[in-house]
Amino acid sequence: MQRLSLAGLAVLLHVLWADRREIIGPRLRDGAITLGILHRLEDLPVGWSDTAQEAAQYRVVPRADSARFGHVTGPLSWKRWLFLPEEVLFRAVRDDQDGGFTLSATPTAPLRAFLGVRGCDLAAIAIQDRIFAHDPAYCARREATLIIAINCLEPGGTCFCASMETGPQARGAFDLRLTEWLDAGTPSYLVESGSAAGRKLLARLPIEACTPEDQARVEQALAQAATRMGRQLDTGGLAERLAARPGHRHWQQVAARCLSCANCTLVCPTCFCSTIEDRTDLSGTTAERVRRWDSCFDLEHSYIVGGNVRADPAARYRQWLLHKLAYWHTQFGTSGCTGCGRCITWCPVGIDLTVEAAAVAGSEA
Amino acid sequence: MNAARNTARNPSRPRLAVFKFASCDGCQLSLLDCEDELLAVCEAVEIAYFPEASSAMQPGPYDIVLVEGSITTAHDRERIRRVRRSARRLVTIGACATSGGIQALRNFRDVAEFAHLVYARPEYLDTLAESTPIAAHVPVDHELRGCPIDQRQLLALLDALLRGRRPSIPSAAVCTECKRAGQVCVTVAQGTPCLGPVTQAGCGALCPGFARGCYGCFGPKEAPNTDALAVKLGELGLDPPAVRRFWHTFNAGAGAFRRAGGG
Amino acid sequence: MDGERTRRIEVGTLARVEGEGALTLRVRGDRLLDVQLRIYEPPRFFEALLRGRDFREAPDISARICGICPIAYQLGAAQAMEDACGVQVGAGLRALRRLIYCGEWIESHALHVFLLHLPDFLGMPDAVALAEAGHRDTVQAALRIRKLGNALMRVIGGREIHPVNLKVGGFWRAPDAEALQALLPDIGQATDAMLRQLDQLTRLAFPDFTVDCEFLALRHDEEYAITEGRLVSSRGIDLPLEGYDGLLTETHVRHSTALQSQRSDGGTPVHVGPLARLHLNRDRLPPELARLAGQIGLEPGCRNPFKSILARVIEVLYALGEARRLIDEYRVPEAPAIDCPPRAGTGYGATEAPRGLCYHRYTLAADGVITDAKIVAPTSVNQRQIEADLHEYAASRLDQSDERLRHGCERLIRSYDPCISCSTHFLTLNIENG
Amino acid sequence: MNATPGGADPALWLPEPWRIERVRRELSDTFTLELQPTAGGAPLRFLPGQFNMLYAFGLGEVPISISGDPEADGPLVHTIRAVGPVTEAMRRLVPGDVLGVRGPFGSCWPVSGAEAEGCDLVIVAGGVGLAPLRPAILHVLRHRQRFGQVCIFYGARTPADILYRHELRRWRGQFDLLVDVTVDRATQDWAGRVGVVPRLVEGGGYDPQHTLALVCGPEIMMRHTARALLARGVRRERIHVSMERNMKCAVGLCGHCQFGPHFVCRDGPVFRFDVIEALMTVDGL
Ligand SMILES: Cc1cc2nc3c(=O)[nH]c(=O)nc-3n(C[C@H](O)[C@H](O)[C@H](O)COP(=O)(O)OP(=O)(O)OC[C@H]3O[C@@H](n4cnc5c(N)ncnc54)[C@H](O)[C@@H]3O)c2cc1C
Ligand code: SF4
Ligand code: SF4
Ligand code: SF4
Repeated sequence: MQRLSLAGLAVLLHVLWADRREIIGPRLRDGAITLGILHRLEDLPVGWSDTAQEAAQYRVVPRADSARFGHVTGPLSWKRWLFLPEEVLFRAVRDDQDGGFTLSATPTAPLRAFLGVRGCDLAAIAIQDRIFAHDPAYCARREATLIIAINCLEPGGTCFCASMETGPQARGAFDLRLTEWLDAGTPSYLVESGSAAGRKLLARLPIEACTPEDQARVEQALAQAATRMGRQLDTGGLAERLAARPGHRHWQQVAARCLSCANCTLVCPTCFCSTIEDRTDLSGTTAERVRRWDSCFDLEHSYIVGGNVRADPAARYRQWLLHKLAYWHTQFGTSGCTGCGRCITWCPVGIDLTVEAAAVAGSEA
Repeated sequence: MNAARNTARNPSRPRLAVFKFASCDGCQLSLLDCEDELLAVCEAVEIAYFPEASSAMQPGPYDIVLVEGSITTAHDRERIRRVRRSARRLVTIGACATSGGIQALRNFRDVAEFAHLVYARPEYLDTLAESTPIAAHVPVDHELRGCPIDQRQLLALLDALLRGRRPSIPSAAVCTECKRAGQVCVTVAQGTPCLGPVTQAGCGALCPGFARGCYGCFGPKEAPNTDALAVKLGELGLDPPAVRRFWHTFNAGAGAFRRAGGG
Repeated sequence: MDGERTRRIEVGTLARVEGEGALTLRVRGDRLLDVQLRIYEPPRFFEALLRGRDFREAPDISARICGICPIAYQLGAAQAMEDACGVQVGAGLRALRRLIYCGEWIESHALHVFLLHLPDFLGMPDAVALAEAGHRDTVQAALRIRKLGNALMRVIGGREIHPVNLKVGGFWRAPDAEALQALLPDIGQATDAMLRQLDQLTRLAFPDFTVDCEFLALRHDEEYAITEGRLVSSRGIDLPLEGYDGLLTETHVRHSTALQSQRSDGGTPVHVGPLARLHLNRDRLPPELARLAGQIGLEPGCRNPFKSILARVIEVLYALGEARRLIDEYRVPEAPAIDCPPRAGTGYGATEAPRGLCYHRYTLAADGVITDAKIVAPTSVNQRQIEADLHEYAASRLDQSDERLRHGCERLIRSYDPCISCSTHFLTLNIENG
Repeated sequence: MNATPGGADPALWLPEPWRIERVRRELSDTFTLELQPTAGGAPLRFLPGQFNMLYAFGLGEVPISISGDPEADGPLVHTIRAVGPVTEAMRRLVPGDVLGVRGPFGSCWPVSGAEAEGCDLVIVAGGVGLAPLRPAILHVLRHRQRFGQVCIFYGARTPADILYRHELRRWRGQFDLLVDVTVDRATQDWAGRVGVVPRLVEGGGYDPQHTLALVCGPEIMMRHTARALLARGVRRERIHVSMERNMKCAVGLCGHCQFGPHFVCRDGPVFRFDVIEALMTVDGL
């Protein structure tokens, strides 16, 4: 572990820019800490926090210090730069002579760095890596992305990464990992590398040595943070209990409140459903296939000739929760939930996954 | 001469007609607003009847008929039947045609009183007590929502009809477009009342992009849970009359919004 | 009735106008019996359905009067509400309003000039025919200019038809300066495109026809009036907006199909629109544009309604120039809107819609509920004038063939760019046949 | 940058153009296409029960089972019922036209594995569900000696809806096959059975203890058939059914075809009944 001063953080950004990487990181926009392209150092949300999240409730508030990463997960997740909200998968041109057609796909993969990826989101990226393991465009973008993670010392009101074992320490496939440490309101950054690329990068930064005490303080703070989660989810036997209760009356009770608006699925960093639209230009000679984010809350999602499998919104909520917390284990060997809390915060009517899951898991019928 | 002009190039082009009922003209203007595609559209279809744009008005039958506006007079009630008979495919465009439009607010009031408020000699009015959508009178093949409709949806629909594809008209909520666009939810982050969660997508989540709540101009989505959202609107500080007015604007005539607003 | 044959000249559906209308001339011998501009646009009762609504809803609701000039209604309503509440927006927001209105002028005027009106002069049914008959450049210029106008509306308002960003007090969100600046090259191209068309437009043949009418428009101390001003006329009227109701009366006359506006004192019609504006505010144009107006055939005092196409051309150029200036000077305002707490009272608002003066008056209760509304669309004002013009035009041309006369009358109507959909006051008569 | 996923397949989304060689009208709304790759090249290797994604230029892509002989080097064969815009458009295709093909995808009928060796086979199909079973039947006929009793039970709505009529007749003529056909509604010229397919499995001289059952048809028909098979004593894990769900990607990443924990495109379409039995009883899964 080493230390990077605030000026050193600036060097990090400049080095990345010098490498022609687009830096995606936290920015204050429209009353939220969203993710976006950082053009200058000041784009970081200096002295802003959003940790006081609640179900259907999000506000940014000023902090007393000048922390850059003194917030948690906002409305956007990193998936929009890897699994794009909308993407052309191929274009096709009809050949006039023989009625056939020629297809071409040109996935673009700009060089990028993600700055400030938290434990929950790092886990989410790992999950999507597995889902999209064969998707050429995803893999190309993933390949071109450098990940700079950040440890969480101040969890938010809807966070429960500790329950899901994805945080508050960022673990897994990062290139660099930072911990923002405030001394009298001024931040500096403890930094570790997690890959060869990370080590190379680190070598170009003005790092300072850091003491065993520093290290101990971070570990202690992380342990502390784990006890301050706004939410928790008892995962013991959860998947089995949920899967065994597709007929539970609670599904209908949630459906009475649920808007089937799909916000929960779209903010979730692991949700991967997509739909396909094939279309042509007006002359009919060129066609393209577009993939865009879809959701199991959409009626059309379950359409087959003769009817929609999940016409009842209760069935759609059940699909979401069961997929996330039960079926995902069978499909990908992990939970589909990383405990980031977004689906709780951004559900307009405050439906809380931890509460609903506990309600179904907690009683038989 | 015009007929010759239109058919000379490609006699097999599908024939398009645009009819107007009670409306503001905005939806049909959307077609003329497709500056980049307009000439391509004219290559792909024969514009056989479109009085707003052309004085060459050819009789039916037509392959694709776009109908704007709602039915508010006895005369129009008859006219839409004739239009239907001339149409192979009839597409209603916009909130007026799909739900009765803003003028359907009369459905909850006394029209005679309305007429007196506006006109000195209301006895000359030929007007029905209700403003009704086209589908209340004749079968409709496809509908494009919105007040006004979205140009991209219009072009996509024409393209789909020309190719024989199922038009991709989403039935999901405005929220889906808001999230894809990466916008910040105005309800959760600002406490702004928004009808997005129960309104059908199609506009690209325009209003939240301008930091205001959706006012529902695309009408109710499939399975809209208006009760649950009404509770939320109350929590956000709208009093009951304000909640009722919120439901009752450009799609007040659409079943779910009508009921939600107590109509 | 008996003996002499009655000649009827009919246009069943007026084309290339917004909304649905028809025209009937009845002639007996060498006498023009009457001229009827019939409107079969069904009534939509806007003023009635605004009653009982919250004052903040008026801009969005009244916009739906017309999809072609929604800003005229959104802004007129917003300003009337601000007037009622006794607040005024600052210079920055005012400039932004003017800018989006320039967008509406550009798209609406370009639509009319090239796609609706020009085909008349060239004997074509529509713009597609123009394009096919060797005028593709012209049509493409029109599309380019409209696109820029619509882009202005979209960047500021969110969409070109019924923009979502205007509200009482200002805007929901102020546009980014970069987004507006990105339009500057397009403004340049649109201006060039317009200038390249001047030649052909100046060479158009205009019927020799002059009407002794009273022009009415807004006039502003400093600018060519668009979003606000006093009421002035070519016969010496100069009133604040509050004077509107005394100046013009709307009557529901038997022979007409609409509420008609006329001077309360003499019962005479007034003419609103680009010709009126140019007549009354020529001195507010940049000198080079005023000069250009003369060069292309709009001599000061021009009262030939057929030449309104030229007035629109000048106004497009003006709006393009204004747009450029306003974007150059644009600074993101501190707040996108001012507070506008409701209070009991009456407020007035009027703007210059592309088709002419558009007037709003609302009365509010203390809690902001609208208790009374009056909206007068420009076409509603012009209707009386159009009929008068038609009368004069046709009466002196009864020797022409039906076809020719019909065509001339249609052209005359179209030169007003009537927007029948803006028909808060228009209504359907049970038309007697026979 | 580190630990990036490997194995990206650049052609994952790209349908390959195949040219239609022959079109056979089967029924009023059902037809069979025979295709060859436009670029020449090898025939498509597939297992009975697998499917392809067929792409009609600019119109859309639909999952369609492969209906040809898995061991013949002939053309790629698909039997399709026109039910919506894409399949309608495919019905209008003529020889020479080109379709895009992605595949083959999915699991297969376990007819070539050890578990089928020496067993009695009960093959039950409803409607166009016979199409996905045809490759299995052709395989069985080719290797007839490996199996015991073979019964083919087939149900159609009306006599006019009987798919592969000539083939069924030929199979029926074969002494070592039991072929039994029923219709829901008879017409005058119909002398055969009337009634639903599940009833057929009540007959047939197969030995339930040593039977492998393959079932394909509408979901409700498969449920009833499975129940009838169970009632006769066929073991749960030896019944196989083919599921249908909306499909966009066919490779387990679009989410549409989820059926409980399963992706129908990847874990199915052919499932062992015991694996999905509980799921099949849940509405809206
Ligand atoms: C594994 C599998 C094998 C199949 N094999 C055959 C076959 O051999 N022959 C045959 O005729 N049909 C088969 N089907 C059904 C066939 O896929 C649908 O009939 C077809 O998708 C309908 O498409 P459409 O566009 O014509 O109709 P639409 O009603 O317009 O369907 C719209 C879209 O929804 C999806 N969709 C609709 N129905 C289904 C469905 N049942 N399954 C999956 N996606 C659907 C498709 O993406 C389709 O393009 C199979 C389905 C599956 C899942
Ligand atoms: S399910 Fe909710 S808490 Fe879990 S990862 Fe998704 S959005 Fe985050
Ligand atoms: S749980 Fe909440 S966010 Fe998800 S669909 Fe229901 S209402 Fe929308
Ligand atoms: S967000 Fe809602 S009100 Fe706004 S344009 Fe879209 S559908 Fe209409």
